[in-house]
Amino acid sequence: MIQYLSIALMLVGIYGLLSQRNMIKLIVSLNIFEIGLNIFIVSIGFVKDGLAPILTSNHNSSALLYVDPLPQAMVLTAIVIGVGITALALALARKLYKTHGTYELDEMEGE
Amino acid sequence: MKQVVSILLVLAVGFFIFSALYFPNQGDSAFDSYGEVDLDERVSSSFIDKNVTGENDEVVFGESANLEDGSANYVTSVIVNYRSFDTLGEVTVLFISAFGVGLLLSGRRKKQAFAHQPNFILKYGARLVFGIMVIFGVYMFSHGHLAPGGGFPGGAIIAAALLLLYLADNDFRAKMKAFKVTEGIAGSIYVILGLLAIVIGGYFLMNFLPTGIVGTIFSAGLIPIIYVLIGLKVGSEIAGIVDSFLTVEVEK
Amino acid sequence: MGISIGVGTIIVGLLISAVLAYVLTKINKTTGAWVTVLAPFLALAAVFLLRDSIGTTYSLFFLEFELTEYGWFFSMIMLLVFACVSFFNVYWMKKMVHPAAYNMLYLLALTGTLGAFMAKDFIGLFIFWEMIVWSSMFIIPFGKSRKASVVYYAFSALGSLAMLYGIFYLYNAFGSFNIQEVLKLAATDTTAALVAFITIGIAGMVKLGVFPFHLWLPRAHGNAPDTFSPILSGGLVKAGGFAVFLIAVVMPSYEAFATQLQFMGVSITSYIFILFGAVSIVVGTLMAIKQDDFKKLIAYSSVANAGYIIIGLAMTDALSVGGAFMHIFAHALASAAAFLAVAAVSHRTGTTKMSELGGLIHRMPLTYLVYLIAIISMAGIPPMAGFISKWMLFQSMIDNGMVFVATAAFFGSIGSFLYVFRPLSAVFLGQLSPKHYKVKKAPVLMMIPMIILSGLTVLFGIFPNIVLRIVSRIQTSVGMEGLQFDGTKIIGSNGSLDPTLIVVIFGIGFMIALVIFLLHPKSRKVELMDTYTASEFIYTPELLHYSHSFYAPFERLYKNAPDTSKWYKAILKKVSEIGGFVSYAFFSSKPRIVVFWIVIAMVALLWGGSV
Amino acid sequence: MNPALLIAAPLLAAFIAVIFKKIDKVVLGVVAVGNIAYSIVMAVLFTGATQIAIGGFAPPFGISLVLDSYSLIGILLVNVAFGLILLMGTKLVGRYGIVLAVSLAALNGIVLTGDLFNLFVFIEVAAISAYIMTTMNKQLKHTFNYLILGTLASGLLLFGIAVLYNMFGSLNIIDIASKLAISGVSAGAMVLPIVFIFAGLSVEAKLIPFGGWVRGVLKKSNSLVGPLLVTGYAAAILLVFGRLTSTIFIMSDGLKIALTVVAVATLVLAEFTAFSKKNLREVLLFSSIAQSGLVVALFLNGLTVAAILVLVNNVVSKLVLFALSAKIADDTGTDKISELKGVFTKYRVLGVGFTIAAMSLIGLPMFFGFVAKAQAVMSLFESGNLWLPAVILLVSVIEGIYIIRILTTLWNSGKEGQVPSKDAQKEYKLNGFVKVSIVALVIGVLIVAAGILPITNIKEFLSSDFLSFITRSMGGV
Repeated sequence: MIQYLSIALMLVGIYGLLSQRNMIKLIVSLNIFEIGLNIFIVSIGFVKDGLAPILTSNHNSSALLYVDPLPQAMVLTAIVIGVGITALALALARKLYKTHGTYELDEMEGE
Repeated sequence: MKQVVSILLVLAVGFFIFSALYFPNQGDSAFDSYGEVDLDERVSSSFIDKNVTGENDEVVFGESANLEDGSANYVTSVIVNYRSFDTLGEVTVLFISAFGVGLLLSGRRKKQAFAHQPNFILKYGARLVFGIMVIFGVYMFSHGHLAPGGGFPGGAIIAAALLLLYLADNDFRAKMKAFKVTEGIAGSIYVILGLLAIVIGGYFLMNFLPTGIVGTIFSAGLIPIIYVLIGLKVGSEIAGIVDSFLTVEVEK
Repeated sequence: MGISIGVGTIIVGLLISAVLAYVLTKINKTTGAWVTVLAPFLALAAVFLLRDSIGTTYSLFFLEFELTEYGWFFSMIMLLVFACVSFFNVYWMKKMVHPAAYNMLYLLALTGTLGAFMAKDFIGLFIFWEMIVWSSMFIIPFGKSRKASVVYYAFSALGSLAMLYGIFYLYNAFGSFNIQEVLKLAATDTTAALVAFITIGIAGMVKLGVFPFHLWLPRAHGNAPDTFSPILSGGLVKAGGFAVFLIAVVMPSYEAFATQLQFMGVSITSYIFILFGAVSIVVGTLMAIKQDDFKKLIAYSSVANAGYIIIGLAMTDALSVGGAFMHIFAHALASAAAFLAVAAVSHRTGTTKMSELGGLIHRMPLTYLVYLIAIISMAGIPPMAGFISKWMLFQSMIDNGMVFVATAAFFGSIGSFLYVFRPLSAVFLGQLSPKHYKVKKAPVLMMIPMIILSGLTVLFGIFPNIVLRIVSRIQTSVGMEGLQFDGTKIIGSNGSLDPTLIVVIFGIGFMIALVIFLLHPKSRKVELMDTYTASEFIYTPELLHYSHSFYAPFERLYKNAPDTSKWYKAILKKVSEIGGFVSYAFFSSKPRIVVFWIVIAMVALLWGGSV
Repeated sequence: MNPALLIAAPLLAAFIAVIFKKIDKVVLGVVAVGNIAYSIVMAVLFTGATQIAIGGFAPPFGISLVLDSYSLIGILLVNVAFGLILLMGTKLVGRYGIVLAVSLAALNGIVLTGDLFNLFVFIEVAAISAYIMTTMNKQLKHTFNYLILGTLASGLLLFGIAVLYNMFGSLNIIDIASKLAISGVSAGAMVLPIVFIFAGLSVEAKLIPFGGWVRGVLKKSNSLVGPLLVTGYAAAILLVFGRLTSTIFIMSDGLKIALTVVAVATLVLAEFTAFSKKNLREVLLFSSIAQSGLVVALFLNGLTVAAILVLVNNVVSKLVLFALSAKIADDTGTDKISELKGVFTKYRVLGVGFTIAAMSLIGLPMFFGFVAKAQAVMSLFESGNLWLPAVILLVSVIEGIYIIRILTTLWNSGKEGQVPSKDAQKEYKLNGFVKVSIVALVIGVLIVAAGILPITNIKEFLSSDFLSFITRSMGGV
C-alpha cells in the first residue's frame, strides 16, 4: 500500500511541475516528487517482519531477518542531493525575485 | 483545460507504472512486490553477513571482531564502507551546491535584521540550547556506526543550532571563513584518506584500519573518522547555506 | 631522375604545386599565378605521355589509381581547359581579396578532377569528387555572390551524398570498392544496378546541371570569379558526364535493365534519364534566351548542352555514346573559350551585363572572333566540333525513334541560335557605349589560350576522327561496339558524315559571302549617342542599346512558366518553418511546457514498448 | 593504474581550493593537465578490460570502475576536451574554478563508473556544477528551467535504477546484464526501467523533446560553459547511453522502434532547427543536439564503433566551433552570422581552424568526420538498415548548407552581388585570439591527420574487430 501511495506522490509532484508557474511552487512540486521517489526506494527494501538494520544488544545476530539496508543508504544519498538542489533552486529563485520582483515565471520580462 | 490535460497525462504515466509493476503480462513479472523480498537474491545479504571479501556466516553484536566492516549499523556500513564512493559524491553535491548558493547570493552583505529586537531571554536561552544541540550533533555523528544517525543528520543538527543563533540574535554573524576552512579541510582529509588507502591497501577509499569488535565505540576502523569529517563538513556547509540566505546584499 | 612519371606522381606534384602556389602568392602575387599556369601544362604533358601505359595501376599511399581509356580522355580535356584558363589568373591576382587561397584552391580543384577520373576504387573517387566540390565552393564566393556558393554546395552535396549512399550500398552488396569490378557485378543484379544507376546518376546529373538540378549552374557560373567560370563550365561540369558514363556504360545499363520494360530501344529507367535530358535542353534554351547577364546566358546554355550529353550517354549505342563524348569535348572547348572571351571583356570593361556593352568588335576584334567560333560550335553549325557531336546524337535519336526527345533537341539547336546571337550582337556588334571608347585589345597572354581553344574547335570540326578514334577505343575498352569509320567519314546507321567534305562546301559558301560583303557598299559608322529625339539629346545609353528588350516577344510568351527555384525555396522554407516550430514548441523557457513534452514522450515510449 | 585518481584528484583540488581561495586557478590548471597526462598514461599502459573495485569490495558488492577500451576513449575525450576548453577560456574562470574542478571529477566518474547508483550520483554532481556554471551566462531564468528539468530527469533516472535494483538485487551494470542473460527476464518487464532511464538521460543528452532547457541556457553562453556542456557533458552522457544500451537495454521490438524514432526525430528536427537559426551559437547548439540524436540512434542499433566515431568527431569539431563562436561573440558583441561578414579575413589562423572543424563536422573526405560518417552509414548497411543511412545523408545536406553558409559569410566581406574588396571590410577586434587560434589550428591538424590516416587501411579499419573488441572488453557479457 505504501508503495502505491509513494508512486501516487511522485505523480502529484509531476502534476505540480506540469501545472505550476510560481518558482517556489515548482520547487515544492519537485520536492514532493523526490519524497515520493524516496519513499518508493525505501519501500523496495522492505522485508515482511524484518528488523531495522542495526545490530543492538537485543537483536544481536546477523542471522535474524533484517530489511534491506542498501535502499536506505541510497535514500540517504538521494535526500542529501535533494537538499543541495533545493538550496540552489531557492537561491536562484531569490536572485530572480530580486531582479524581476516576482516569483511568477510568466510575469518575468525578457525571453 | 490545461489542468485536465495534465491530470490525464499524469494518470497515463501512473497507469503504465502500475500496470508494469503490479499487473504485468504473463511471464513479465520480475518486480518483487512490497515486502515479498528475498534478501538472498540481493547483494545486501552479503552486507548483512559482512562476507563480501571473505567467508563469514554470522555477525554477533559485541563478539565478532576484525570483520571486513565493523559497524553495527548496517546502513552506515553501506554508506561509509561498502559504498563510500557514493558518499564522497554526495558530500561533493552538498559542497558544490553550498558553494553555488554562496556564489549566487554574494556581494557585500550584511545580516538581515528583524523588526523586533529579540529580548534577553531568547538571546541567552538560544545560546544555552545551542550548546546542547551541538553536543547532540557531535554525539550523532560520532555514534553513526552504532546507532541511527551519522554524519549527515549530525551535521544538520549543528547547522540547525547555528540557525537558532541567527534567528535569536540580530548581531550574531558566524565566521564564514572558518566554515569554509572546516569544510575544505574535512573534504580534503576524506579524499586524502581515500588516496592513502590506495597506498596501503591498493584500493581507493579502502577501510584500512582494524575494525575491532562490532558494537563498541572504537570499532569499525575508518567509519567513525569519516563520519566525523562528514558531520563537520555537512554542518559547515548547511550553516554556510543558512548564512547566505539570511543575509542581504548591501545596496550601494 | 629515377622517378618514373605515373598518376601518383602527377597527383602529388599537383598537391605540392598547390601549396607552392599558396606560398609564392603570399610573397609575390604574379609568381604565384604563374605556378597555376605551369602546373597544368606539366601535368598535361605528363598525362599525354602516359597514353601508352593505359591499363596500369598506380598507388599513392592508401589510394589506388588505374589509368583507363576514358579516364585518360576526361583528364586530357580537363587539363587542357585548366591549362588554357590559368593564363587569365595572372591578370586577376590584383582584384582578389584572397589571391593565395584562390591559386591553391584552383590547383586543388584540378587535382580533384584528375584524381576522380583516375581513381581505381569508389572511395578514391568520392574523396576526389568532394575535393572538387569544396575547393570550388570556396572559390565561388570570391566572386559576386556568397549565396551562389551555398546553392552550389547544396546541390553538390545532394549529388555526392546520393553517390555515397550508392557506393556503400554496392559495397554492402558486393564487398568491394573497386569501380570496374563492382559495376560489372552490379549489372547482374537488377536492384543493385537500379540503386547505383539512380544514386550515382543523381551525382552526375547534379554536376552536369541537368534539370531539375540545374539551378546552381547559372548562379555559380554567373557569379564565380571571371577566371573560374570557364573552369566550372568547361571543366568541372564534365565530371558529371564521367559519373553518368560510369553507370550507363561502364556498368552496362543495357544489360542490367534488359529485363525491364523497353521503351524506344532503351529501358524505362534510361528513358527517364533521357527525358530529364530533353527537359533540360528545353529549359536551358528558354532560360538562356532571356538572360541579360552574359555569363548567366552561357551558364544556361551549359544546362542545355548537358541535356545532350546525358541523352547520348543514356542511349548507350555506339553512335550516341560517341556523340556524347564528342559533345563533352566540343562543349568543353567552346564554353571555356566563350567564358574566356567574357573574362577578357570583363577584364577590360569591368562588366558582364550585355546592356552595358556593345560595339566591342572595333576594340577587341580577336576576342570577337574567338567568341564567334565558340558559339558556332555550341550551336552545332559546321564546320565546328559541336556540329559533329550533334549530328551523331541526332542520328542516334532518330534511329531509336525518340520523337519527343529529338524534337526537344532540335528545339534546343534552333533556340541556341537565338541565344548565342544575342550576346554576339549586344556585346560585340552594334555601337560602342561611350563608357568604352578607350577600351584596349585583350592582352597577349589572354589571347594565347583563347586562340588555342578556338583553333582546336575548328581543327576537330574538320578532322573529328582524331578524337573519335580515341572514343572508339574507349567504347571497345568498356565492352561495347566501337564507332565505325571510313577514311574521313563517320558511319552512322542510316547515313554517314564526311566532315572534311562539309568544310569544303562551307568554305566555298563562305568565300561567296565574303565576296558579296566586300563588293557591297559600306554603311556609315554612327556613334551610339549620335541621335536625338523630339529635338532633345538622349543621355541614357542603356535605352538606346541594341539588346534592350532584345527578345521581348519571346520573354512575354513564357513569363508565367513555372520557376524551378521556387520548388527548392519552398522546400527550404518548409524546413525552416519546421525548425522554427521545433525551437518554439520544444525549447521553451517555461519548465511546465518542457515537462509536458517529457511526460508525453514517456507515455508514448511506454505505450510503444508495451505494444 | 587506478582510474579513481582521475576523480579523486579534481575533488581534492576543489576541497583545497576552497581553503586557499587565491590558488584555485593554479590548482585547477594543474589538475586539468594532470588528468590529461594520467589518462594518456593509462591508455598507453592499457592491457585489458578490468573492473577496479573501490574500497576493496569486489563487484557486484562494492562500487567498481570499469576500465576498458570504451571508457578509455571516454576519459581521453572528456579530459582532453576539458583541458582545451579551459585553455581557451582561462580568463573566464573567475570564481568558478572550484565548480569546474568538481565537474571534471563528475564527468570522469560518469564515464568510468560501473555502478548504476554511483552513476546517478555523478550525474547529479555534474548537473549541479552545470547549473552553477550556467549562471555565468546571466540567464538565470533559463538556469532555473534547467535546474527543474535536470532534477526531474535525475529523479526519473533514479526511479528506473530503483526498479532495476528490485528486479535484480544488484546495482552493478555488468552484474545486472549477466543476471538478465541468466534469468531470462522478458523484454516486456524491462520496458518500464528502460524508458525511465532513457528519459532521465535524454534530458541531459538534450534529445528532442527532452532537452528543452538547452536553447535558453546556451544561446548566449560564453566560450567556457557552452563548449563544456556541448562537448564534455554530451560526450559523457552519450557514452553512458552506449554502455547501457549494449549491456542492460534488452528491448522489445516495439520499444526499440519507439526509442529509435525519438533519436532519429531528434536528428532530423534539430538539423531543421539549426537550419532555421541565424546566430552562430544557436546553429551549433542545435547541430550538436542533432548529432546526439544520431549517436543515440547508432547505439540503439548496436553500432558502437560508429557511434563512438561520430561522437568523437562531434566533440572535437564542436569544441573548436563553439569556443571560437563564443569567443567572437564575446568580443564583437554579436554572433549574428550576417553581422560577422569577413571576420576571418583578418584572423586567418582562427578561420582555418574553424573551417577545418566545420568541414569535419559535415563529414567531407580528408577530414575525420568522413571516417565517422562512412563508418556510420556502412555499419547501418551491414545491419540491413537501408532507410537510416538515407536519412543521415539527406540530413547531412541540410547540415552542409547551414555550415557552408556560415563559412562563406565569415570568410568574405563583400555585399551580395558585389565582388569582395578590401575597402568594404568591417573592422573586427578580438582580444587574445592568438592562444585560441593556435588551439584551433592544432585541433584542425589533428582532425586532418585523423581523417587521412584511418583511410590508409579503410577496409581493414572498417572490417576490423574493433567492435568485438569493445563488447569483449565489457566484462565478457
